[in-house]
Amino acid sequence: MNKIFNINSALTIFIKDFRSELRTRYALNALIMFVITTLAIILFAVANETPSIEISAGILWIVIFFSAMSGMARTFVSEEERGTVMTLHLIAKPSTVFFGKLLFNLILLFLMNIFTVVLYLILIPSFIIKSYDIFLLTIFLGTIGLSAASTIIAAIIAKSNTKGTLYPVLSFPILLPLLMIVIKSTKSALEGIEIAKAMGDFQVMIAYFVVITAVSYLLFDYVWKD
Amino acid sequence: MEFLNQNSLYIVLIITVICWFGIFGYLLSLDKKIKKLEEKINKE
Amino acid sequence: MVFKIILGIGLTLVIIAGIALPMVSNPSSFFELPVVPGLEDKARIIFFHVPTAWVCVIAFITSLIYGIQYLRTKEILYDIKSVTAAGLGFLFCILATVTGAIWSKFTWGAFWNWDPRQTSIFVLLLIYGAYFALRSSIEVEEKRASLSAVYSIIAGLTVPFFIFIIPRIVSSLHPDPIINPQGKIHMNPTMLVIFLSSLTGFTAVYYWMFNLRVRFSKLLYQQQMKEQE
Amino acid sequence: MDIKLEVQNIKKIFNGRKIFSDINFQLENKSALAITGRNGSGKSTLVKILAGVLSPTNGQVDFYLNGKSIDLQNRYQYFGFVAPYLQMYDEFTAMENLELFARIRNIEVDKDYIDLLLKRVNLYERKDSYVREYSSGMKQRLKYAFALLHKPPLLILDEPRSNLDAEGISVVYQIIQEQKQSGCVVVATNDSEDIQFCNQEIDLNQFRNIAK
Repeated sequence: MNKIFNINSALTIFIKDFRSELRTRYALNALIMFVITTLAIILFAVANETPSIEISAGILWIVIFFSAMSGMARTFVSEEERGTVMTLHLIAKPSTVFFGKLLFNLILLFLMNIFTVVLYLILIPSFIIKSYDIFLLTIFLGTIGLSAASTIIAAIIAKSNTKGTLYPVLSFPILLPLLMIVIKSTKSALEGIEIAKAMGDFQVMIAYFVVITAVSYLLFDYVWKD
Repeated sequence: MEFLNQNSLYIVLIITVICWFGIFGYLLSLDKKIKKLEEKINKE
Repeated sequence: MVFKIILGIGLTLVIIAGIALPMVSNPSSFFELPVVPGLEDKARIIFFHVPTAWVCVIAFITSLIYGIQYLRTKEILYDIKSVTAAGLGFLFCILATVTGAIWSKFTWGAFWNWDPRQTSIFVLLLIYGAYFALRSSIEVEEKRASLSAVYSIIAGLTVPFFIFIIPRIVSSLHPDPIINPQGKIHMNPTMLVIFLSSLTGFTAVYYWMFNLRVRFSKLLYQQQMKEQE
Repeated sequence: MDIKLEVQNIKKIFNGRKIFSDINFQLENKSALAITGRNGSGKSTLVKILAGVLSPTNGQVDFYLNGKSIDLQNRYQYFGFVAPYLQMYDEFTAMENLELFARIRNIEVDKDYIDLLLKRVNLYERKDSYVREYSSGMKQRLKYAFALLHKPPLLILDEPRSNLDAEGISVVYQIIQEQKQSGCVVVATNDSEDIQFCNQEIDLNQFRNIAK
């Protein structure tokens, strides 16, 4: 089977989604508000206490996980709801569509994570990063892993009846290994461990991204086509 | 009886064996019923 | 029929031997089991708990393979097989979790303590739960079959990651004196015989149940197709 | 350009229900095929399978261009498709839609040609208004521009007249006539007026191929 995708076309699909998002603001506004409300709740709950390293690292990824769950599904669900899936079928190969959507989710999640992390650093004073190199690499690798897994799951749930509620349910078991390792690695960043000692964690994250992307790419046809 | 009172492990054993017999018998009867049904449907 | 009789008698013998054979510190005859220090009679769980977990994994793999077969052939029969295996796998998964938790309460003091193997069975439970939630939310048969097959493939691929990740995060409480990581088995011959026949017996029971349910679903499907014509 | 569409033993089961089976036909250069049948007989399903949007349960559709078989993944480049259930992107203008489609198809964005197409379907004056402001008839016209954008050798039309006024219908008939000169047309319809353009007909209720 000829599955080679076209980079220009994938980029155009990404640009189309991006422009469409800027015009309609389906995901963006909701995402920003979601992050702010969640952080506000955490601030109220924590009050004057100083959360331990474990807890603050965990909470950061809880915020990221759930905001990803509220925003990432839109990429495919919106096509399905508007009935434009067939239009995309008629103008591009499935693999091209997949990479266009993956790129869009990647950028969206990146912007969202930068926003979340900056807010988190400002609002939670006890969250002090000692090894910036580990922290930045963790955020980067965690983001690409998270968007790879959430893209294919979003494509699956777009075809089901209960789109919104099912998304975190399906994503959680698949994201669990990634979440475990990024939380651990965030903890090492807070503890100020040398980067050489965290290399193993990064290898797992990279392997996770590569495996999930490769499998999604191979299986996307079956999901995309009715 | 006296013996069983002192060795509760054997009570566990008896209960487990009875449970297993129940499951086994159930599966066996199910197997027979499905076989009958298969024969009936395939004859039609 | 012969196999069913053998299975019936065999598993009965396994239960009797597993529960009733006396445990002595220096087993001299074939009908004695060694004492596992610190566990005593509680060590007998290995004959019943481990096989349920084993069947759970076997069922998961069967379901995965039939899912792949479905994607390749689009034959709805493979989907029937895949979902049947998943259903039984879910059942055995719950059995393994519950038996493990009860045992853990009396050995380690808590029903749940995120031991690596408890974590992995928890993940398996989550995957099965998500799989059935996905299936129940898709109405079109063919779509349901292919999407759930895709989901179980992706979910199945994340499982090996736990092997790399969990040891980096926590250390295990699971009784390793019996089967240690190097794969060396420290069981005396009697234990080994009982353990292996228990594994075979449980797998045979699983296969039998699987077979029955597949035949039943097939009949149901045939009937459904007939009614339409 | 020499094209051939070959359909062999197509069968579709949807949700445990057989929609049709044993559909066989061939379509060659410069011809038009009409697919007819009562509501619910599977016209749209067959059309979607031909366009490669839906996969059949059994059987296969082969497409040859100049004698060379084109695989399913690349077929989208040679097909044009119009149907009432096809949707354009609401938040973009007609012009933007067509430009995006051209770029996603990875063909050169030829503004003159797009203008020509829009003039042809009478949308040129409204080319910069958003599609969500369009009436259903205008949307249907835009779909013709969408389908002809890459000059496809095979044009597949599901209910070509839906939502169109008399003027729109005459444009559509003109398009069908021209397409017949250069390639092939498949029309799924129940309208006797549409059928008269076609030299082959398939009636899904009777599963037979009537050569005119």
